[in-house]
Amino acid sequence: MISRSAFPQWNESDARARLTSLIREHDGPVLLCLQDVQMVYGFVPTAAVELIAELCNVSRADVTGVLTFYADLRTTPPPAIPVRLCAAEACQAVGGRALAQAWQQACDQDDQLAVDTGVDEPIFCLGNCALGPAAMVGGQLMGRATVMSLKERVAGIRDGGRSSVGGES
Amino acid sequence: MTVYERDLGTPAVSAETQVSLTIDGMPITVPEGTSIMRAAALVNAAIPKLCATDSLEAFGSCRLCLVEIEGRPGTPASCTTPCQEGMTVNTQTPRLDKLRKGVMELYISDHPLDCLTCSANGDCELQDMAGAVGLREVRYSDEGENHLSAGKDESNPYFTFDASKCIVCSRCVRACSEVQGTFALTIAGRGFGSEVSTAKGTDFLASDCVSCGACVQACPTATLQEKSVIDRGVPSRKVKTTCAYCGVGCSFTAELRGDELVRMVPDKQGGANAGHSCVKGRFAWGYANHEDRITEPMIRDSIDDEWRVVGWEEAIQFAADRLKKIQADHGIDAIGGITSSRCTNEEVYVVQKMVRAAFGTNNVDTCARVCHSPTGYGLKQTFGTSAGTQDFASVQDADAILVIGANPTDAHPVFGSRMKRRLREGAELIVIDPRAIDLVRSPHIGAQHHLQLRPGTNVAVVNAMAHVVVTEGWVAEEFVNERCDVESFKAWERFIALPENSPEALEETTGVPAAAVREAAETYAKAGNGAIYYGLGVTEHSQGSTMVMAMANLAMATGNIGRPGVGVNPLRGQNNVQGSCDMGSFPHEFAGYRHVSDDSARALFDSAWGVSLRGEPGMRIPNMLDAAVAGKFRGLYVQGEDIAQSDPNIHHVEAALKAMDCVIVQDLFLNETARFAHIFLPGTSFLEKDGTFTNAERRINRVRPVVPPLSGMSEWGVTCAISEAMGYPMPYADAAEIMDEIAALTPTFAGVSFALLDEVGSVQWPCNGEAPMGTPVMHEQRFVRGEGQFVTTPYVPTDERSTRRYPLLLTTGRILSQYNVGAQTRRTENTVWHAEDILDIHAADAEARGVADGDWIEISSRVGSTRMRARLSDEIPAGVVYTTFHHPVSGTNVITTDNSDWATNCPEYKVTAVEVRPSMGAGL
Amino acid sequence: MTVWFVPRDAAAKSMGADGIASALLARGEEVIRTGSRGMLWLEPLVECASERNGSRVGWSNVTVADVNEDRLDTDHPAYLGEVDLLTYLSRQQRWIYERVGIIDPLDPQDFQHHGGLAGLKAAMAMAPADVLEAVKTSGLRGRGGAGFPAGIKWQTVADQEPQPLRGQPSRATRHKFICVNADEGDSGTFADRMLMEGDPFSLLEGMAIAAYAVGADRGMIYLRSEYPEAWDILCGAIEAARSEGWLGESVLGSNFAFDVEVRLGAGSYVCGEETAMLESLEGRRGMVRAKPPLPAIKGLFGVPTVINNVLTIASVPGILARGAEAYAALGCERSRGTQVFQLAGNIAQGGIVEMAFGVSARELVEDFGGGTLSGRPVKAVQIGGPLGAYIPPDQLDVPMAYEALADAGAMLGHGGLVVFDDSADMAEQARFAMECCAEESCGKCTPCRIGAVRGVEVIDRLRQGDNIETQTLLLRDLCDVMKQGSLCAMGGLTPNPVLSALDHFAEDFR
Amino acid sequence: MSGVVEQDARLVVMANQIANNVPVGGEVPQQVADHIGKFWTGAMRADLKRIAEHSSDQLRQEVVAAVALLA
Repeated sequence: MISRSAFPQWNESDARARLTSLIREHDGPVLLCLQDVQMVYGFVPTAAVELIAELCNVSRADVTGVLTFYADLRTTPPPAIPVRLCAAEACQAVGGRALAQAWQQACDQDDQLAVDTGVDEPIFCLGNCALGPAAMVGGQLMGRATVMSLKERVAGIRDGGRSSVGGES
Repeated sequence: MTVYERDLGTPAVSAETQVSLTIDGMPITVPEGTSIMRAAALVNAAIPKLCATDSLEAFGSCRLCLVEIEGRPGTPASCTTPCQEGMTVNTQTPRLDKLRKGVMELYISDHPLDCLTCSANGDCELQDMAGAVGLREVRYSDEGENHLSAGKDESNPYFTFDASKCIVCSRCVRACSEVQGTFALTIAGRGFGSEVSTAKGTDFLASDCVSCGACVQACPTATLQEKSVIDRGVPSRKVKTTCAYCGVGCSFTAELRGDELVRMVPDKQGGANAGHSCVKGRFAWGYANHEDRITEPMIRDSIDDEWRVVGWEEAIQFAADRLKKIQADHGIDAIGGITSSRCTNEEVYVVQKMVRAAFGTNNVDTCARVCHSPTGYGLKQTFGTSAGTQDFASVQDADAILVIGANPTDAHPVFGSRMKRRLREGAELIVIDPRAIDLVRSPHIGAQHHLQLRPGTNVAVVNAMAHVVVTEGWVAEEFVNERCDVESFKAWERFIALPENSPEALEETTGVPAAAVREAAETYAKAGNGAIYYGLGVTEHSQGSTMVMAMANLAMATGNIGRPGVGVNPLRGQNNVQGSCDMGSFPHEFAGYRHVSDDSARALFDSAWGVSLRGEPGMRIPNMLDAAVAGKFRGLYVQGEDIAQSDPNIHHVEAALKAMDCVIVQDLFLNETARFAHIFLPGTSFLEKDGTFTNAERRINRVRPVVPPLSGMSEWGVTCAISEAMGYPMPYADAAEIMDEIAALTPTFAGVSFALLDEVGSVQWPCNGEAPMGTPVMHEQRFVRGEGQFVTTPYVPTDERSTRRYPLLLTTGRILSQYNVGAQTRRTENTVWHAEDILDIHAADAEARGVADGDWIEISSRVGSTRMRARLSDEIPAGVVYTTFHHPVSGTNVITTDNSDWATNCPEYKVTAVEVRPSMGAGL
Repeated sequence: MTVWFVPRDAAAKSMGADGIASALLARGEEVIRTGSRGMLWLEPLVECASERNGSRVGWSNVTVADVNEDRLDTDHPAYLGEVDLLTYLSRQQRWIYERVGIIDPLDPQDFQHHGGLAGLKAAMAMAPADVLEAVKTSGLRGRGGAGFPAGIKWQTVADQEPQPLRGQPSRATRHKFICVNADEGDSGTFADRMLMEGDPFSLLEGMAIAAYAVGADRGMIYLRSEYPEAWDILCGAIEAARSEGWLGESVLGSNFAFDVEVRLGAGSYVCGEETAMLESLEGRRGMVRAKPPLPAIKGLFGVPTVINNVLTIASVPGILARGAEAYAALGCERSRGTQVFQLAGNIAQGGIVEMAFGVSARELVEDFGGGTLSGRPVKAVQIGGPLGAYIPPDQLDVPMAYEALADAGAMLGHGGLVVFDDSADMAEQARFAMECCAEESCGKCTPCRIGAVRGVEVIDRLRQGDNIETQTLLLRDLCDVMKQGSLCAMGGLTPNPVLSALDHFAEDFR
Repeated sequence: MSGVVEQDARLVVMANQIANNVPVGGEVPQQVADHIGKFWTGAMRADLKRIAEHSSDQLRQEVVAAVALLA
């Protein structure tokens, strides 16, 4: 979920060094390693599966099992500014479904927007249930989201600035 | 006989406390911790189940086994709910019926409705359970989401994976993890998308799968199924027998359809394997019907002539005449025989009897000469008996496991899996090996200590460990004082404490850092139960026997003998190495390891056999070959062994064979030795044999005829016929009679009979009046020889040293999918995993010689040279190269030397000074 | 000098709190970032005091323009006056949340000044057995949903010997764990997040007390990845607590060693189930484990483990500091102490209400919550998260307590209330419950793995009017199989919202 | 090298190797004699005696001494 906009190319020796120190400090490190790889590289390339298996002394199948279990973990590069709309009950109660449809329409009409934000992979609850509909845009939480505010936030992040409503501390 | 094994659902539990409960009104008492499912099965209350099987820990996923417990809410799963004192359980109620039917309805809503045409029809637990819960219709729409179009993975040569039939019970995944310990499988995805999967981007063949068959065995549907069943149909009858590959000696049920073998299924009651198997025993039995099989006797006057197919009578008479003529011309001792560890105890026994009684000489040896003869010597000297101390199950109680010169995951895979299970539970592991074998580091397994010694320095390393034990004060004084010969201990203690035996002093010799030796010694001495397992990396050295005694010393000094979890345990190479040695195949010993000079033993055999036996030893195999080259030894009976491939310095072996007047080869195939034979007697595969094998844990297992002998004669029958033609009849009605004679003449076998084995499955010798059901762990109260004998073990470097001309040390080993010289496995689909022998070489050594990964190289020693391809490997240190000896084309033994163990002449296969050069083109 | 208080709580930030803080800083003001007061409809709620610990006045829904144009005065229409006196807050009985919104979550001094650490100090002055006794006396029950008495769970762990981690040699170091379940995945709940973001030290303090009581040496917090702000704050708090000597080899200078690690989930609802959480903490697939063995006996990495929810653990320091009896005096029947209720969904005044057990759902929705945000009539309230029942308005007088809710066919869950107005389609909500289960099922047990997918399909057919009676019967049968046959609460409770929708809002299914 | 010479050479290697490897602490010739007595054929022992008589320089001192002890 914690995402960054620009990711370096996969580099096995860098990854090996990072993961080795991570593994030294933690018990049961497979998921941590996958998360770390994704944090650094944006996604988990196949080469990482092999490397994590080797370093954690587990099988490649073990790593595959973990990798495919968790919705956060991805095996392809992420969009530049992922937009994820909360699909859970509290947000449904204040128009979450309508927002999701409207957002889909907006993306259908604006190729750049669609490319920048990727396919909306619904997320179940962002913990902002009193201020729904909630959304996570480029890693930033939004409350009372509308298509307009989402677009503004995307534009703000794309332009490298912060939109008028908040941002990371 | 057909024995259907009942599946009790969850594994047995051992506990001191027993609990009593009532299930469906029936009282039962079980060990605390036993699942309700298992208890119910024991009172024959049929609880439906799919994800549970008693070879795997309870999982609780299928939810068919729900039960009601009085006084408790809900419907807990019986597989994961332990019995408690006073519980009242109901397994059959209307509510449970409805729930189970509901669960089954869900299963079937995502399963093909093709039972009648399914290859598992009649052998499918899903089908059985659907019937058991009375499912009649599926109310869910047939247009719902499903996996019916999921694909098949047919990459494995022996089984298919049909995902459309998978019910995601995880039994395969759990079997691969819990039983086999390979972790090649996982569930990928989650929820409805969950699917059995190998690692990302691999099919079964490209995955880590070792094709042990545990997943196939565990699968309750047709998802993972043997191709042979798909081809030939579901089996209709079963015969229990014993695998004929390695020294683990797994029990199998041969399943047939008519007279056609359909599959080999590991036997859950098998004392050695407890339901597990490896790729060889489980699948690689196709050689038994291979077109290369010779099924008719053949003879020829000279090895330059063509073979002539003849009848049995003619072949036998021809053999007897030739042997008699040699004896007439060159003396009684000019002929001899070699027994095979691949043959049954009964077959081996009659060959040595024929040599001793009919030939009148003690010139009989066995192929164990070239593998475990130092074990026999070393353990007899120290403990008093030529056998391993433990049963396989003992490893489950070990706290520290010391593996020396063995590679169990490849060479003894089923035991390797047991060991890995214990290691995953937390036993500490010390590996002493030049190579980083799988155990050093593989998924979920890691050695705490890997002493990567220079080949040939075993004794130095173990002496150094013992030095640490003695000088640090870790000797188990009480054990030594009570159980061992104290004088010999004191002498050994003085010797081993000498500064020259310290890890520091030996560091340069062994290449192992002193600190690593000290830590390993501490782990072994202090972890609790320390168990030693070793293989040919110990015995096949010029100090093989010394090393066996060095390990025995270490075990006695630390008190690691005489109870479960400890011991000194040889991992025997072939299925019946132990048995062939037990049966009196050595030139100096009668059955039961009694020296031929022992007058009372000889008198016993004299009177039983009605002959006068010789009281001095005969020739060992290398002595026979040397004498043949010298023209003094001219006739040899070789039972099921291929000495022209498996023995060292092949050029010398060939010269010896060529020099003989009569070489009789009894084998399945025209092997390398048969090129020099005058008489070829077709042998029987293990599927045709009736007898017993004795595995590495002294376990005597029945080998039962699954199909009749293709040659029309049993092997022991052929031997008896030759003996008779030589003038000494050995009239046995059947193999059981041979065992009866063995039992009558061998105190450690006194209680053994086919009848007993058929009744109890297997026994471990000694099996006699003192131990009517056998002896899993030896030396419990006292050593067989009385007091344990310490023997000083000076380290003497081998003559085989790396020189400027031959700067590398070659060591050899086995790989999982192939077996020894490959006569069997090369005639199966196993070749997909290992089609050729390859030389492992360290990158630095390769670079220095201009060798790249995959290049053809020439490897030469002072006795010969051969070619193979190279693989750059970091599993071996620089200065060492490694290969296997499974393929005759690579002729590894062309380069191994005549060096051998000082005490037993076991060849020094594990150390050969060599040089490696790039080579053009393939093959010889 | 004037001090400004601006929340750094994720909900406040989602409404622009960071912009306000930046604007204030840009004007050279002293700004303290706090948690949120829990009156989320007022966010960004900015407070101001004449000195750091003085009484605070506040303004709601503040904009950057308000700051830049210097409009934050008593004349501002959103001026709230003294914040502590607002009824929404003053009516509450804050025990767990007493410091949330007031202190700087990462300032150890601020924490101590407001009573922090008193519980741990009190506990460590007692024998561990007496701490266990106090927790038992307090009547504290697990806030994760199941409501199991915390003291009894702790006692079980205290009774076990520490063990080496699974797969390690018997000679290896032996451990017990305190695991905090901060995988607050239920829609409509955010109290864990706000507590962690507003007063993380109290969680660490509670963990240390638990560890002291049961003889544990390691703590783990399993935090869902959807909470990046909480992650930052927890990591900072752990570091600060270590340097204060509250965690580490020598807690408060004693021989007691305890340290805490926080790990992130990776997008799996079922990992909120305690055994799946353990699997995930061990770095594996978040598959539910069958019980027994109980985690208290074989938990994280196979060693004895206390697993409690954030709010359970955060209740503990107060129990030790103010006395178990004071805690037990709150609440009703066997539901003792306070519960942090969360008002969410279509509600005018959403946020946190910490009250003793026994307050009615109606008081929460109507009095605190002010009815729906849309102003339309309430159609249903889902209590206790996505696995809780949909309650029609005429049943809202039910007291919010474990037993009373159970009697009413509902459950407390994690204390969340999600309000729907009359525009909601309850058949769609029922379908969503199945869909969510299908999406999030770990896939281990059949009723959940296949049943949830079939549930969606059956409801679809129902909604198409296809053979309604048969399909309704099938749906009820399926719910029965899921309820009684599932391995864990997820499959087992998914029928709650489905059946409640079917029972109370049958007309929506035609 | 003829077969007989080769065979003699092997016996020399074997005997010397035994002498070199027997446990320390005992009389080496006696141990060598015991070992050879237990595991060698009469013909091999006779050959060794012959070698010891004619070309004892190939044999270690202890082996020569052991030959004298052979039955």
